[in-house]
Amino acid sequence: MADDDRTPPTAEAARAATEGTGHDALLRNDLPLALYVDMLRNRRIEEEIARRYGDQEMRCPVHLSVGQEAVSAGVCLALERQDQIVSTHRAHAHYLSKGGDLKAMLAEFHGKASGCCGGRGGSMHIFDVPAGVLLSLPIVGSGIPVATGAALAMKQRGEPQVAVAFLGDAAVEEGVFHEAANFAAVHRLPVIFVCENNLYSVYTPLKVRQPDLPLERLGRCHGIASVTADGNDAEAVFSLTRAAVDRARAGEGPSFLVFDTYRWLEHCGPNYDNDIGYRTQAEFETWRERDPVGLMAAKLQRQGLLDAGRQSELLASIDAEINEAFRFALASPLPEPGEVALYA
Amino acid sequence: MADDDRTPPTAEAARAATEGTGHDALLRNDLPLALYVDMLRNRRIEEEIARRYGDQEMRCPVHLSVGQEAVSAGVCLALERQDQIVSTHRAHAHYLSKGGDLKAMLAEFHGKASGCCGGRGGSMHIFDVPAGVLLSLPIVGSGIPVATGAALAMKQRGEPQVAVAFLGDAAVEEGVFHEAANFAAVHRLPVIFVCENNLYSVYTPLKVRQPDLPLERLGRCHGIASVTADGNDAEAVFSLTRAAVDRARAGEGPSFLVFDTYRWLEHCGPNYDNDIGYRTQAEFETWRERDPVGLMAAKLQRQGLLDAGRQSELLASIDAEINEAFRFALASPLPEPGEVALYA
Amino acid sequence: MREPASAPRRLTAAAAILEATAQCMQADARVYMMGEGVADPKGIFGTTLGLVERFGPERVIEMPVAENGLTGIAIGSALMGQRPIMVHQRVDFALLAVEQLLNNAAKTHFVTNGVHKVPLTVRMIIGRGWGQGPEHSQVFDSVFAHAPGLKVVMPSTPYEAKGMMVAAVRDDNPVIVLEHRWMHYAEGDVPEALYETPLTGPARVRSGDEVTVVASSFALLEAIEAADHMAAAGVGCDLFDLRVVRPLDLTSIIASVRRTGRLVIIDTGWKLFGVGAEIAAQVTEACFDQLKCAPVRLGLPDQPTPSSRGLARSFYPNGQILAETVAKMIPDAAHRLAEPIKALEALRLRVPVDVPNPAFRGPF
Amino acid sequence: MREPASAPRRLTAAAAILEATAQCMQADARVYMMGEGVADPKGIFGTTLGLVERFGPERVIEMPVAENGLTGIAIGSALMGQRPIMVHQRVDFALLAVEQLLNNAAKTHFVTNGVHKVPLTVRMIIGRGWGQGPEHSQVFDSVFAHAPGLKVVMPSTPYEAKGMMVAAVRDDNPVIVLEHRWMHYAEGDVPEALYETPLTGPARVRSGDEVTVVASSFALLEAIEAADHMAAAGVGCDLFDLRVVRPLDLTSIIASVRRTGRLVIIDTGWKLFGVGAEIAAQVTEACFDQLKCAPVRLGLPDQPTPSSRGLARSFYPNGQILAETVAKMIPDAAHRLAEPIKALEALRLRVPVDVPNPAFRGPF
Ligand SMILES: Cc1ncc(C[n+]2csc(CCOP(=O)(O)OP(=O)(O)O)c2C)c(N)n1
Ligand SMILES: Cc1ncc(C[n+]2csc(CCOP(=O)(O)OP(=O)(O)O)c2C)c(N)n1
Ligand SMILES: [Mg+2]
Ligand SMILES: [Mg+2]
Repeated sequence: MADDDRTPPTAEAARAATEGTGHDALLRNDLPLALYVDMLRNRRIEEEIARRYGDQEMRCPVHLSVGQEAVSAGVCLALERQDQIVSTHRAHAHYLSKGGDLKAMLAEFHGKASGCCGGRGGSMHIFDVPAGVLLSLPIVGSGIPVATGAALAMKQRGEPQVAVAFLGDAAVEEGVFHEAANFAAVHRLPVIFVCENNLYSVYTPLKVRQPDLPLERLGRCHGIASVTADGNDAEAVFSLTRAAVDRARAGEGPSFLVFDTYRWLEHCGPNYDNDIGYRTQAEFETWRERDPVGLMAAKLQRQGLLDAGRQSELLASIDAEINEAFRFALASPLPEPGEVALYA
Repeated sequence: MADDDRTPPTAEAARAATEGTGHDALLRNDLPLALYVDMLRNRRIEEEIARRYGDQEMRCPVHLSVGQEAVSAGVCLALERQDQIVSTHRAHAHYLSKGGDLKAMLAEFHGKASGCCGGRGGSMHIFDVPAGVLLSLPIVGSGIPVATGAALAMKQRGEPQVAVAFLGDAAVEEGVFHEAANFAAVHRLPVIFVCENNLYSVYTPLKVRQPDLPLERLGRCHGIASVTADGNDAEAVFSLTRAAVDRARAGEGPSFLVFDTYRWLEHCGPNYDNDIGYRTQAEFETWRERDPVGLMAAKLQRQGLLDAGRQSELLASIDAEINEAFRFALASPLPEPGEVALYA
Repeated sequence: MREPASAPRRLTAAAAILEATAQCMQADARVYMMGEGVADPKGIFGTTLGLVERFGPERVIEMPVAENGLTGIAIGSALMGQRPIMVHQRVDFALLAVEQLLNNAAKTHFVTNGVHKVPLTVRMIIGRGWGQGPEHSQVFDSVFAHAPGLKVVMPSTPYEAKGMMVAAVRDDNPVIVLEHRWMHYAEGDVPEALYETPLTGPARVRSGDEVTVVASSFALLEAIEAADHMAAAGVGCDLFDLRVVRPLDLTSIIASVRRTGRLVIIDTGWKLFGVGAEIAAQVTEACFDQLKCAPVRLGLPDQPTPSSRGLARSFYPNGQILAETVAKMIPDAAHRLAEPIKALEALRLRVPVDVPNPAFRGPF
Repeated sequence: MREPASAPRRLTAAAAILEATAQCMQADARVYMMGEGVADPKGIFGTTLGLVERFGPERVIEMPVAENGLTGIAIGSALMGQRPIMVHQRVDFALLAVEQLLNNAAKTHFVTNGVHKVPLTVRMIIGRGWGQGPEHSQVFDSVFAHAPGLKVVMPSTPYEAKGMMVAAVRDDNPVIVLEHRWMHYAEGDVPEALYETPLTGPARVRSGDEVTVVASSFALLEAIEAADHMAAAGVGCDLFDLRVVRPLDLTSIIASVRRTGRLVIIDTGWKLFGVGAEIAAQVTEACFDQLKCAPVRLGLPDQPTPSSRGLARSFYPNGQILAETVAKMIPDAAHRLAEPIKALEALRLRVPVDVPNPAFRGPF
């Protein structure tokens, strides 16, 4: 990423963030630390968005991924830059883990001309072509066939790329999921359907929306290799994704990966909302104990790969990047009304 | 059916057709013969439609069910009059087996004011309220949620009715099938999804449209009791449907029944079309040897329930009914243009 | 239209819709509700709060995210005599259900020669605000209005929101209720009794002789402000709330234009191929000889809705633009309207373009 | 518009579309086709026959019946640089794909600030015939035209069908091609070379001074017949093929109305909220002072399409009705047009209302 001043993609960011700290050699091939740095960075970014949301400078809905960082990290670090992801309304972490430009993302949330969509889309449409973030789409399920179509193009052109459709546990209820999955299966497309099961669709629990059966079944019924794993374990996510990527590149067709996880904050917006009654504090606490970032930190500490000094260096470096990106977003001008007419 | 001059529903028609022939007592509880008469009657009706189609008096598309008669017979004879069916573009046999008025159907095909839709719908919208033929819909998959919704109403009102959605092997490719099936499963609705697998969607074989897996999987993945059977064996169809009906009435929820069968004639229209290249004559012959009507006739003969005399009596009675219905359709006036404005 | 018996109270339109729904459900056991969020703690912008507690989850059905299927299910139940109210948090989500709506809901009464009825009400939230962007802000009034067999209504005030909601639920065939998100915040007098306002024809909300103005949904609230300012300056607007987009009954508007000779229509959605085109065309046909100038349409420019408040600044018609438009249509009005235009501009600048009121703080 | 080099031959529009597709696929490996029936023995009314044999099943993809999903898939592939042609045997089936079309296809170029392009062509067969009934006969031109970001074209002749098809495939953003079933049978001169006709603006097909007539799709074929009969009787129609519903460029039509002072528009679909309303409104705005009477719109009545030929008898506008309409608009024309009206009526009665030509025998 020497060609411009964009934020580097995550795997590189992980390295960059640790550069000059004396640990380089150790980290170079250190997946757990890379996963950790990616998650920590996303956590800090989302927390900072939440903290600043009340300033009313980010005047669009935000769907934060706090608590779900292991999925984006594990999936996206298993991909190459030229692989494509299509995300949803809850797009920030996917975009960032895949290497999307932090400045362009925050500027977009601020409605600025320097935003990745030039202010046209807001938080639910973020994309980054060089990073392989093809599109994010706010209509539930709508991106699933789009990712599948990207995979069709890859197959038609004989390129060894892979496409990933991120989706929530609600998106499989949309018929379009099945339509895309069936087509992907018939044509053995290099697409991975990543279902982040956080148990809720807005405030509606899974159990009133679907029969009490493993989500996996919905990939398997289309003859798609399907598997479920702990979505708060970034290494598990990474290794299942890597296997799916290998299968896809080998022409063995699509996969359906279900990762169980939990959204900590409200569906849309910056707050904790365990008080409003759709889920229990106890349920929330159970999941918070399984904090993907904390679990990984503990593991790295046990393995001697992380200590307090290292942690504060990381935080300092990440926070500096975040502050700089917010400065950029705030300083950027709003787009001029006339510009809205540009399109053909 | 003493209250009007409508064609009697099939179970009754079966009895009526055999009334006064000296076999009443024998037939009263004789399911195989009732199934046979229903199938034979549908076969003759479809053949007569095909024979007369070239007259250009039925000026709308017709999707004939010749070869598939065992499904409509087995399913509809397992239902009560107040149960509701929703059919598809290939609706004739379903409508007739459920007791739909033959005259009103043929008049509709002829575009007449006396048609069941008053000429508004043509062959793909036939319905009959007293017979429980709620609707037929020509958009593939479109009727599946409609039947499911009828079942929801039945459940909400606590009435012991059952709704049946007829669908083809292509309709399960429409996402709406999954949307309806999921909802039916969650709410344990008294709906039966009857999938008539005739191996083709228009001219496109199943194998290029879906992975090579039993269709049954697509009900099972939603936690729906799912089963496959020989769709040319009317008794098998009947008994599986009866079991599903019993489950539905007992509040045990939906079923997905797959019946393998074969369409003899072209997708739409009166002709054989094995010559145009989308399927082989050999495939067709295999299925024609398993003619559902012929198989049942042979069985009845073996059991001594049918002989040549009985057969010709049946045919005479059926053909008289058919001729009378065509006479009615042809003699009925076309609707007047002004009438098109009626609706609110 | 029945005269409401009880005394009015001030309610928001959201509260009025909630009350209408509760009363309909109370009065008729066949009425039930289905939608993503109808039973959740936010209750569709407050319009369904408490219903599940009162009527139970069998009648307030929290649905899987499956708009097309659930619409078909609602239709099937309606054919059996139930009276479903289906809710979409955004009209944009209802795009998935267009086949069911434009075919089965719209056509079944027709195609069954009047035998079947489809007493279905579909609420769809429309419109702008808080950077929602291009896919959470659309309107599509003219799309639904293009389909014979649907009724399409757009309430603009709490009074109408309740009355039309009741009328929609009681209607024997499908009614699409397009509710502007920001209309939910509007306050007004609402009788407590169960009453309905008819799903036919526009309503005159201000009288005047110089120009006929037709506005619907949220645009009406801005038009009222503008009309009042213009009236104070001696320019009388005959202002109509369109209310019912289909069946479109322009009798009263045509009578008005025969008198004023001038017509302005404000679309809530895109101007191009919008509702205003149909109104302009019909009114021109009906009163060509009385027209002093061509009817003018205001509406959204020919672009998807941008998220950024920077881009949204010039995206929406508003009271100021309406007054400026009128000023150009009436030979001597520019002078008379200079003050009102300034006042309307000042009012407009008091509230950012992306919120309905200064208290609004997002996130949706 | 590039001048075609080769000599024209007579082709049906169906053959012209087939040729355009084959040439585009030959010229550009990124072009592929997807649809229910594209590889079957009937080949979408003959418009795709032989393509699968020539280009293989990877580029002529027979699809599962899943319009919404497959449209999204086409869009995804287009984002990656492929150039899909998606085909729907009836526009009615495409209703299932409206979310993908109106959101992702239409808005992606806009929302990505011009970075992404969606070079997608979607063919949809529209229109009447042989008792198809209300759900196999719709048009929806104004619905698709309402969405910024789509182009919507309606070819009327074999020449245009080929040229517009090529232009659609070469266009970098989504183009909806609405093809009338009966237009497929029309014959005309079609150059063999690969040529495109631009996706902008209407085309004048007959010149005249007394009335401007705008027709699109199959309506044009009837309008030509009527215009020729009227011309023979001394009533000159300035007849335009609308061609492109979006982007709607009425410059030439406005110039014409400035001269004739009269406008008739024939919609292929429903008149209410149809394309004609937008044209009438824009033309009235642009040439109010030159208009001698209000623009008149013809189109389908406000009802679903009935199946029966009995009901269809009065359902469609036709050449006779067009001439009768013109006769009423021009003070002295009733007399002059009496003969042409009779001749057009005789022509109309020669072919039943439910077939495109006497040879047509169903079943679809
Ligand atoms: C078609 C459609 N219906 C409804 C919505 C409103 N909506 C936005 S997010 C969401 C929940 C999605 O849940 P899930 O897929 O599990 O993702 P999560 O929010 O849990 O990450 C819903 C229903 C929408 N955006 N699109
Ligand atoms: C949504 C939709 N897409 C396409 C069609 C065109 N079409 C009519 S029947 C048919 C095949 C349906 O196959 P299947 O469901 O197996 O029923 P079958 O004709 O074999 O009885 C198709 C694709 C349609 N009517 N609706
Ligand atoms: Mg979720
Ligand atoms: Mg089939």
